[in-house]
Amino acid sequence: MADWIPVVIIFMPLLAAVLVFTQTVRGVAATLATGGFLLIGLVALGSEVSGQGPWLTWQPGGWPVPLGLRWQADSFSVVMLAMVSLVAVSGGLFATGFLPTALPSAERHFWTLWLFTWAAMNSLLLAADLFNIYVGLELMALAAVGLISLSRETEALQAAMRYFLVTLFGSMLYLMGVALLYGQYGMLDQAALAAVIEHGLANVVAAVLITLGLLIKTALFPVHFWLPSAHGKAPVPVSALLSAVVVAVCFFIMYRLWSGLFFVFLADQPAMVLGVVGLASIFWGGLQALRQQSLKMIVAYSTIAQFGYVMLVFPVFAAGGATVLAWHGAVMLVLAHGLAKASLFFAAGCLHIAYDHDRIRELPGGVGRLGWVWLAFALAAASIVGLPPSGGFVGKWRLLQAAVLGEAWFWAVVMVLGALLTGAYMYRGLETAWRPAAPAEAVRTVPGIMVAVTLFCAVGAVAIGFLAVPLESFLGRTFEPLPIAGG
Amino acid sequence: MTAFYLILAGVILAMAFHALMTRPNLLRKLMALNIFTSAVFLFLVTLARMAEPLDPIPHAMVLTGIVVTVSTTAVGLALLVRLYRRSGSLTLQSTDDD
Amino acid sequence: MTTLYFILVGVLMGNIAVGLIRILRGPTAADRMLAAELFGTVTVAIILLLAIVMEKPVYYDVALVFALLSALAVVAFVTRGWPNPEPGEQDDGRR
Amino acid sequence: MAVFDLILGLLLVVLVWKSLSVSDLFGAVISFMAFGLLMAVAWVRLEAPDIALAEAAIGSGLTGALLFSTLGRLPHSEARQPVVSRTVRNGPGYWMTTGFWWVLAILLSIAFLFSLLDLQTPGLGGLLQERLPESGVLNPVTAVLLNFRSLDTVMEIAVLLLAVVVAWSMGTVVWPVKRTLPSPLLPGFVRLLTPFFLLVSFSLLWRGSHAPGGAFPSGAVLAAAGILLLLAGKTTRICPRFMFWLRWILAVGLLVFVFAGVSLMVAGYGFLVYPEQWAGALILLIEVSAGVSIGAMLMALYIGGEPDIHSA
Amino acid sequence: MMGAADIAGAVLAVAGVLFFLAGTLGLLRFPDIYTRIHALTKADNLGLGLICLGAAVQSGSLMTALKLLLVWILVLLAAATGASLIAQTAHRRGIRPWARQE
Repeated sequence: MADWIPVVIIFMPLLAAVLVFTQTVRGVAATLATGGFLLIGLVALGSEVSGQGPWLTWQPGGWPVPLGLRWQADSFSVVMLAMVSLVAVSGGLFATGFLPTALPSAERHFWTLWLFTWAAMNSLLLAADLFNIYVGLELMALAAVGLISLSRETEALQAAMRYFLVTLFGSMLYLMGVALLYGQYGMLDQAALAAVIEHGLANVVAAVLITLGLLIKTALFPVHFWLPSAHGKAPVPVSALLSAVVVAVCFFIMYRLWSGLFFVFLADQPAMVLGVVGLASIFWGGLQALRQQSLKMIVAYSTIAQFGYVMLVFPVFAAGGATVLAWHGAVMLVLAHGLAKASLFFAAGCLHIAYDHDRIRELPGGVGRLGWVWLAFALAAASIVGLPPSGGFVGKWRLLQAAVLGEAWFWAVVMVLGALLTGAYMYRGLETAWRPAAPAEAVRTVPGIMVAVTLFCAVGAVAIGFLAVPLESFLGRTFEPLPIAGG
Repeated sequence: MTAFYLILAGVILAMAFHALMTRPNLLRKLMALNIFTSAVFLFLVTLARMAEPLDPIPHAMVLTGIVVTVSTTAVGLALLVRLYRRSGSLTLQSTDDD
Repeated sequence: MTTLYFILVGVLMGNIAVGLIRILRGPTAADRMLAAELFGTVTVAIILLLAIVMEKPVYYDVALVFALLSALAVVAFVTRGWPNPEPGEQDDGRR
Repeated sequence: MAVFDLILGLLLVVLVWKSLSVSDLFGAVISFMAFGLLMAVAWVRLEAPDIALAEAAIGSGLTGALLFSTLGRLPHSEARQPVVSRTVRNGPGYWMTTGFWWVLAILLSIAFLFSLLDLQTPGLGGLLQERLPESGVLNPVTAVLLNFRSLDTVMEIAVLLLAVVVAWSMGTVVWPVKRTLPSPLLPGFVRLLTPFFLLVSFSLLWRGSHAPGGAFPSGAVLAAAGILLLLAGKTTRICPRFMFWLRWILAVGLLVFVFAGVSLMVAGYGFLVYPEQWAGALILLIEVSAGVSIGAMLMALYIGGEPDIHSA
Repeated sequence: MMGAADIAGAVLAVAGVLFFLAGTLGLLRFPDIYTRIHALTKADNLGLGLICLGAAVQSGSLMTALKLLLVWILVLLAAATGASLIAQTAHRRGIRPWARQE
């Protein structure tokens, strides 16, 4: 395979970040250039993945697996890379309008941190080596801490410190699990380990520790408390990036492990536990979202709920039946959620610029340019709730189908109730749109680029529903969680 | 005899985990996190020693870990000082935290 | 021969334990820093003895780096770390 | 030998207990530094010379200096707060939550220890011995870091650079630092010691290929020299031109590593695949640039913010 | 076999550890900071010097002997500077030396 693809995908954002840090390139230009290069890389990667079968692997450093490292890519990672790039570029464009008005002081360092996060996510989406994932997680965590603390107010610094402690503790649990696996088998590569792993106390404890570490980073029910304050207090483009893709990448790693390396354990207890975690996240996130006063907090809590929803893919896997359908559902759900969540945060950002607050009770109705913002909010909310024909609907529908086919009736009911709860708290945000508009002079003009980006992401989330069929053919008919060992 | 260090790592893990959860002072939490990290590294190096020919892969992992830990600790301390200058306290008051 | 060295290392470890008492009881911050300096010197000595026992001259370089870095700790303490008390309060241990 | 392990283990546990629960924050920091020192003895005991070097240079040296400068920035009163304030201690449910966390901590470590009973530890030492000659360096740890798993090291230098960016993004620091010196002895002492620091740093860097050493310990020793100069008040006014070059020095380690990998890929060998005849030379080039920039990065991390050259 | 160098090394090491004991005991027992600095700086460093000498004698190669001498000199430098810095700052901070109350 072309050796240059992963190198471009991972090191182009890193190089751009260093160039922006050394003040040789302006931030916006670097982000757009990186987006362009990544577009080329992703098109090449997509054609290779659809051409040469589900899995591609590369070996940076050229050494075979037990000694050396490995990159791997399948259709899910291509789709995730595309979403990450889309959200990163649109978030960057949104920031060009948002930062000068809301956070002029942050502009100097925003772009370097933004590109570092992007590079960390790309490297995590391609990594196949457990220790390499640890270093990638640390890179992403540090960049996220920097981004959250950009506004330098007290709550933002407290949120950044809380996120710092929690996410580093999560990384340490993850590293403990990896150390146990290395102690047991002397290997760090996912595929090589999957070939030799079998039931044993050390492996089960390692799986528990790794999953606990990743649950902390995906902010699911028992360990979710850091997310609302972090995503609520951070600048809007940062919250969009964190909610839409950073949490999604952590889920991606957990999915990669539980569908590949630990699939042999998934039988019923672990799947049940992961399902219950998902269930608790759905209802806890939903109920909390119903109580929130500020729009951004509703959207932040909905992240917990939606990723609880996607966790239901594991009990459906364990129930047997249509694993391919469940896989497609999870992929579509994560993809649609990413774009819709970014659009919701962008909309909240536009309202914040317009009315200088986002408390739902006092938000007047939207008119003129803000009308478009509310349209985008409605489209994104439709995709999050899962109304046809949006991407969210296709994802939830596929998941529901798989649950019904696998006779996992309990989880099917949970899915339906979860969707209703999502509808409830999304409507709370939406009904402000029909209030009478505020007098013109009380509203600050929202830069056009911000409204355009908000609309673009919302339309993207809905468009995924229309593109479901070609997307699913790209994802592939067979459920191939792992490349052949030592490939 | 090196198995003793596994038990030692387990004990230090427990103490650091407890302190990380119960101490409200942020500087103590950072130190507890550092000690927790050192315990995990102690576990890794003991594994390296217990492997038949001394296995240098965990040594490389721990070296990478030490550099990552010192950079995260430095960021944590810088964040702590900024937080103290803004909020005047070394603890996270509002919600209970992990 | 090696048992003798291990007894000596055990005694040096005893020194560290004694230094710990000074940390606990030490009235002023400077006493605690002296204990830290003691730890630095004792660690260098222990590493030297271990190097002799294990016949690995590579550990002499570890001792060399420790010798360098103990200077950094003391200077960092005196110039930055020494908590100077508020004007009213005398930091000579009478608390 | 067993007695030595027992005493070392006991001391480590006591030091951890002290650094986490002694009421005076300053005593806690000193115990934490002593813990770092004893960990270095543990690394020597477990025959990990590279880690002992890194722990000595980075763990006890730099982390200690960082903690002292942080304590210096906090007022004296903060250092003497009780571990848990009186009101919290006899508040409702304090003992319940502490007990809860103790139970969880013990469960975590018991599960961890039980899982160690049937650990086989096969290890990759044998495989590595066979492939070592092809890696172009003799020291196995440097071979793993810079050849077999070079991607980890690239990402780790990126983490270090990112830490500097995050520290700079949090605010600026007044530069040059104007502090009253405790005594004229200090500048003289530092001027005398700096050549030793540089000598040891470059010797560690040069030996990285065939003996324990390499970019990280030498970078840390270099940073320690810089910090000593800073503490001795040897800071001069920086012209904007220097700030521009400082950013490039910070980034050179990562850039050289990535460009080496990319140029090897373009030359047809594959990303970061060293051809045998140049492996040693390439690794040395990467290590020198990484060592220098790691020294600069750790120094920038110690300063803790972007030097604001227009302030003083 | 116990060569002459080994015996000399062992004797020097034992003497070194004894000086360490003396220094640490002083650190514990002395009443105020100034006297503790004396104990620590003088006794411990001499102890370390003897151990370095013992190691140098046993190492056999001149290079390691010089390196160990460098270790000792560096520790001496650090301890001497540290001692005077701490003493001067303590004095400026108003820590009064201990006086025997009759």
